[in-house]
Amino acid sequence: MKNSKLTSPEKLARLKGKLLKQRQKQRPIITVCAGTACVACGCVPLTAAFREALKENGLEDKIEIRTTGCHGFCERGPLVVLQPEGIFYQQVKPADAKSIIEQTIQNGELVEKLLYRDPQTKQVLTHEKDIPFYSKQMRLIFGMNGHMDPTSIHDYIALGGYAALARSFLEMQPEDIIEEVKKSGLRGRGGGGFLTGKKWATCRKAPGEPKYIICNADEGDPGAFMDRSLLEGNPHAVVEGMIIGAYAIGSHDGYVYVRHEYPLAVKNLNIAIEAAREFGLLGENIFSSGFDFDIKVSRGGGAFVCGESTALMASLEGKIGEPRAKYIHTVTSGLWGKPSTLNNVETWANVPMIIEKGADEYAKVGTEGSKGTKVFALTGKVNNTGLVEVPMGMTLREIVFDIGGGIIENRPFKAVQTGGPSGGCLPESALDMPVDFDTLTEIGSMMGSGGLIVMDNLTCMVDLAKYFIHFLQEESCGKCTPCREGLRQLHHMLEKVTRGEGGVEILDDIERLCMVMENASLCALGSSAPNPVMSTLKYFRNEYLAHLEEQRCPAGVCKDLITYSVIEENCTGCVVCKRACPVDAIEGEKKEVHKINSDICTRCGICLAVCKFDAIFVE
Amino acid sequence: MVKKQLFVTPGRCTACRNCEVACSFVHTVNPMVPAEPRVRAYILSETENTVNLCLQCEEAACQKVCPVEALNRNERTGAIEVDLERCIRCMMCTIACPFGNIQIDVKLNEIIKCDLCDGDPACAKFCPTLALEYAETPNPDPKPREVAPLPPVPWMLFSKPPAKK
Amino acid sequence: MQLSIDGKSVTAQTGEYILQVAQRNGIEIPALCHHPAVEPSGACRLCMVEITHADWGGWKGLVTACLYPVQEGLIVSTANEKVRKVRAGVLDLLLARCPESELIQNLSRQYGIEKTSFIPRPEPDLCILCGLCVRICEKIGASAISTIGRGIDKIVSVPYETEENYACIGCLACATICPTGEITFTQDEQTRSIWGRNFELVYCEDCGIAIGTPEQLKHYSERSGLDMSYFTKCDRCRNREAAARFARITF
Amino acid sequence: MTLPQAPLQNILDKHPHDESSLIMLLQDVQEAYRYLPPEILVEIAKTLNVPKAKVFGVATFYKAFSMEPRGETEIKVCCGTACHVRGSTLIMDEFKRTLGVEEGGTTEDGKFTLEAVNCVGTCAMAPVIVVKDVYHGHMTVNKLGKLLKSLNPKKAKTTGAKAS
Repeated sequence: MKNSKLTSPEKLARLKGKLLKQRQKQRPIITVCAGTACVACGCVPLTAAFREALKENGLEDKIEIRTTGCHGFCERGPLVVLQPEGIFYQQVKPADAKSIIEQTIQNGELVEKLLYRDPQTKQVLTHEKDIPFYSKQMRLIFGMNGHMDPTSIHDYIALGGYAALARSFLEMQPEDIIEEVKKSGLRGRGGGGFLTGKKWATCRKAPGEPKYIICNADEGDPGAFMDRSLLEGNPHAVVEGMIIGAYAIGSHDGYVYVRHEYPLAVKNLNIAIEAAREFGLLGENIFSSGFDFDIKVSRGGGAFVCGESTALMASLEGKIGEPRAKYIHTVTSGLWGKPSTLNNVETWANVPMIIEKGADEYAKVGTEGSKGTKVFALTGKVNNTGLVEVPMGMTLREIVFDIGGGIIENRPFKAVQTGGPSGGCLPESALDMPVDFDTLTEIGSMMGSGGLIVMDNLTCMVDLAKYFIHFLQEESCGKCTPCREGLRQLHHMLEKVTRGEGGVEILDDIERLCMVMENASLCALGSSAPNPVMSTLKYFRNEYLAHLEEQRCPAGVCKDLITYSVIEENCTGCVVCKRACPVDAIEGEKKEVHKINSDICTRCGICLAVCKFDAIFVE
Repeated sequence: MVKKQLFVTPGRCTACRNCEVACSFVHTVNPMVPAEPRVRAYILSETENTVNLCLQCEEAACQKVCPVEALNRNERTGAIEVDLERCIRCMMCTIACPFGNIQIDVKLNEIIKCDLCDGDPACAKFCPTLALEYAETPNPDPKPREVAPLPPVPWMLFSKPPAKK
Repeated sequence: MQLSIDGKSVTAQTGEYILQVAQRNGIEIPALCHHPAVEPSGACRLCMVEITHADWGGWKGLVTACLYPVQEGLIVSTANEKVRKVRAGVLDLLLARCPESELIQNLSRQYGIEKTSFIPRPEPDLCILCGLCVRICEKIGASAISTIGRGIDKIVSVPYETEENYACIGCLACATICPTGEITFTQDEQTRSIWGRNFELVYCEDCGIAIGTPEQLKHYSERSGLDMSYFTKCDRCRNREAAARFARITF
Repeated sequence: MTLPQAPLQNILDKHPHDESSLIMLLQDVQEAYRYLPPEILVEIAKTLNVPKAKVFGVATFYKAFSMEPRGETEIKVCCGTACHVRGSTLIMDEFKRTLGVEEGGTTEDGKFTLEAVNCVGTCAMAPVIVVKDVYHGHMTVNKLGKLLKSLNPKKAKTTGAKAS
């Protein structure tokens, strides 16, 4: 591409106009979701099949195939949306490519079996916008994903990308940008919920050069993947946000710290940065303003604690990712001891929208203290898993039941875990609470990065608390005593509970230890580590008591407290379970009712997993 | 104002060891564990005696070698002082000093050196011959003077003056 | 500036930390990972104190005294019930980690703990992972030791090194600074041993007492810029020799 | 054992020689050699002018690095929360049993390394495993057997689900 540099905002506007014209010509478009989940479900061979089918029908030049970032409805992948009509096909196999082209594209008929059927109403829905999973959302950040190829800067510009950047360079002073962000009420989406504008203002004023801009893409919370999908599906939004931030703060060096487990995100981000450089949006003299800024991408080494800002900075410096005390804030002394502004991916992606629409418009969405939308990763025992973007203040019930389509197999809802390992488990009584930063903190959880893990009656809350403590024990950096030793002991204690040992008194010991960890730990990993335990103790104390007083695991999870047996009426004597049992604990010949010898049985659960007749009973 | 300095005039020294006793006395915290003196008197020959104590060098080797900045100059007195809190007893200062004037007190596990008694050196006060004097300029013609009697120091009985080499 | 520690008004300089100021004023705060020779790290969490301020609208918080910078009007409580409770909890955990450490036993006793209420670590050593050894080694410039691994499996160790490729200089600073005595060394007439390596010794040219290891003296010569001739004799021999030289100088 | 020098030189040339490149360098070495050979760590320490102990500290702190050679095929079992509540423990146990290794272990023939990872970000398809960078969602014990067979037909015959 020769002389592609956009030396002025006018040139950008002209390019956009040109691109839009091109786009109008090229309809219709087959968009195939190529987020990681859809890739896993086979969207790559699907895309190839589409190309093949187009070729066969001589349509290569008339129809465009666009592989896009995550559409969010990962449960139903691979997803295909035919534009401009917005016809939504789900779970599309390569073999379906031909019928889609021949039936729908050429003849305008729908392929019935690929359409979405609402599990509640059994209604067949044709268009993306009609599906409750989408219709209840407000996709301000994620909306673009379905309409663009994340590796194409042209697509981004055609959809209005970098217009906010142009506006901030053309019409605004750095102070105006900060003022605008302040006014928008944007709060950090990484978990803490600190006011972004305030952070920027302090960093701008902090003495010391150079100043650094950091994008935290070390999305470590298990059960959260919105940052990954943003980087994979719309990396330019993050890049644009960072450039605006850099201009506002007066920084020339940006870093993106991406999690080790996200190779596709790294790839797409690098492509985006390269393209932005080529177009003169990164590098020296952006828009001929004399302002320089560039971004480096750094891959994490695989440590949850590096999501903590000071540990992340240590890691960027090439050191062991141990946090340090933040009595002197990182906006004053961060990376290499210099003023640094760190925001997470979603926060940066919000910035262009605020500048483009204006703070007032942006602040119309959300609640008093929490503005805008929030992307949640809705997972666990819920029908429609995936990424959902909703305005702040929507209730958990709306998210879990209306968008999420309720619990798998209509089992009873038990809890929803918000905020990852540092968050808490909320019971049914909290379902009608509006979801925003302050409410969640009030009821003993936190927003965190926005993971929502739904649990049904088959989840044991003690086991879940133990799971989180085990996770944190593995991920603790080991620097400070309360976190390192406290997690070790807390894990011991919870193991005791899952074995039904220790008596009710152990709960007091657990609470005392939690108090010490909360108050004495060095960083947020340690001080919030007790949250999963404290919140389950608060809302599900009866489950702890069942383990301790009755030696019973109500959910049938804790191995030491359950027995496996065969339901005789259901057993057909197929010997599948017998063959699968790793310890030969199942007796009975073919066509005879089997029996589980509970002395040998290790309660591994394989028989339950392999039985096709629901003949294994756990108690 | 001209600063006072600690002057040593070896020719006047009688190796009476008053300086050592005085030094040890003012630096002792626990009377059961008397401090080692920071100043040493030597009988070199029948006619030659001298004392040796820290010169508070301008570019001090001890200071250069210390890895933890535990040796700092007291700007008021000009003395290089040991910050025992910071000191990690690596002993490198004791090896590096070309004059052997920074040492370790093994009993107390403390690095010791002359600190000019915070601007009032006891050794000079108790030197009867002005071999040690704390003044702006050395007294050109000293007469032996009366010094205050030193308190009894039983431990002195057990140590002999160092033999000449 | 003025601040208040346990009701006592004390003076401090900008850039100082609470612990420093408290210690200077004779207020004792226990701290295990703190040593003035190295940068504070806030690892042991024993020096927790409660702070508040007239302007903070009643907000109080626990912070580590070793790392919290002083500020005008700060109100610090170093021994109230909450502080003692948290410190006791930390000590209880440390005692479970190092049940055999006398230092921890004594400190715990001061907080009313005779025996840990937790499960003691199997095969415990005396290491409380205060990190002082690593920090002092870095400060000295050898950086021969590091924490290895993370979380509950973290240990302090030397990386596996070859004979010609060894960073430890055998200076013993780590053993000296170790508060619990976990880092040990031996020395006889010929060798000094630490971290599983034997060092030769350099002796005083005159009296023959050992003054260090060749690696140590070389390292110190390089970092101070002093010639190797500065590192040949013990202090006592130097002192005597210098005295003789001085006697012959006429002023 | 002598190690091929060529990849190391390429890796060293790719990054600026200062401390902040350390983690990226180690990542590339891990990819090229499937572990961090000690002699290479020493080399990196020299090139970057970073103390060896620090390099070892960093290499052992981050989970992405291994000090032992990893198997040809890495099997990553996601143990994130969403996978946990949808039964990843069972999948993990089954892998341990069929491969005869513990978490983080490598089979004796050097073919497989079994690893627990914390969330690969495809929670919607929980439980998930990642084999050779390919994601397998909605894992079940049955699917697991088939997958192993396809990866290593010989081995799977001798060590079916029954292996101890």
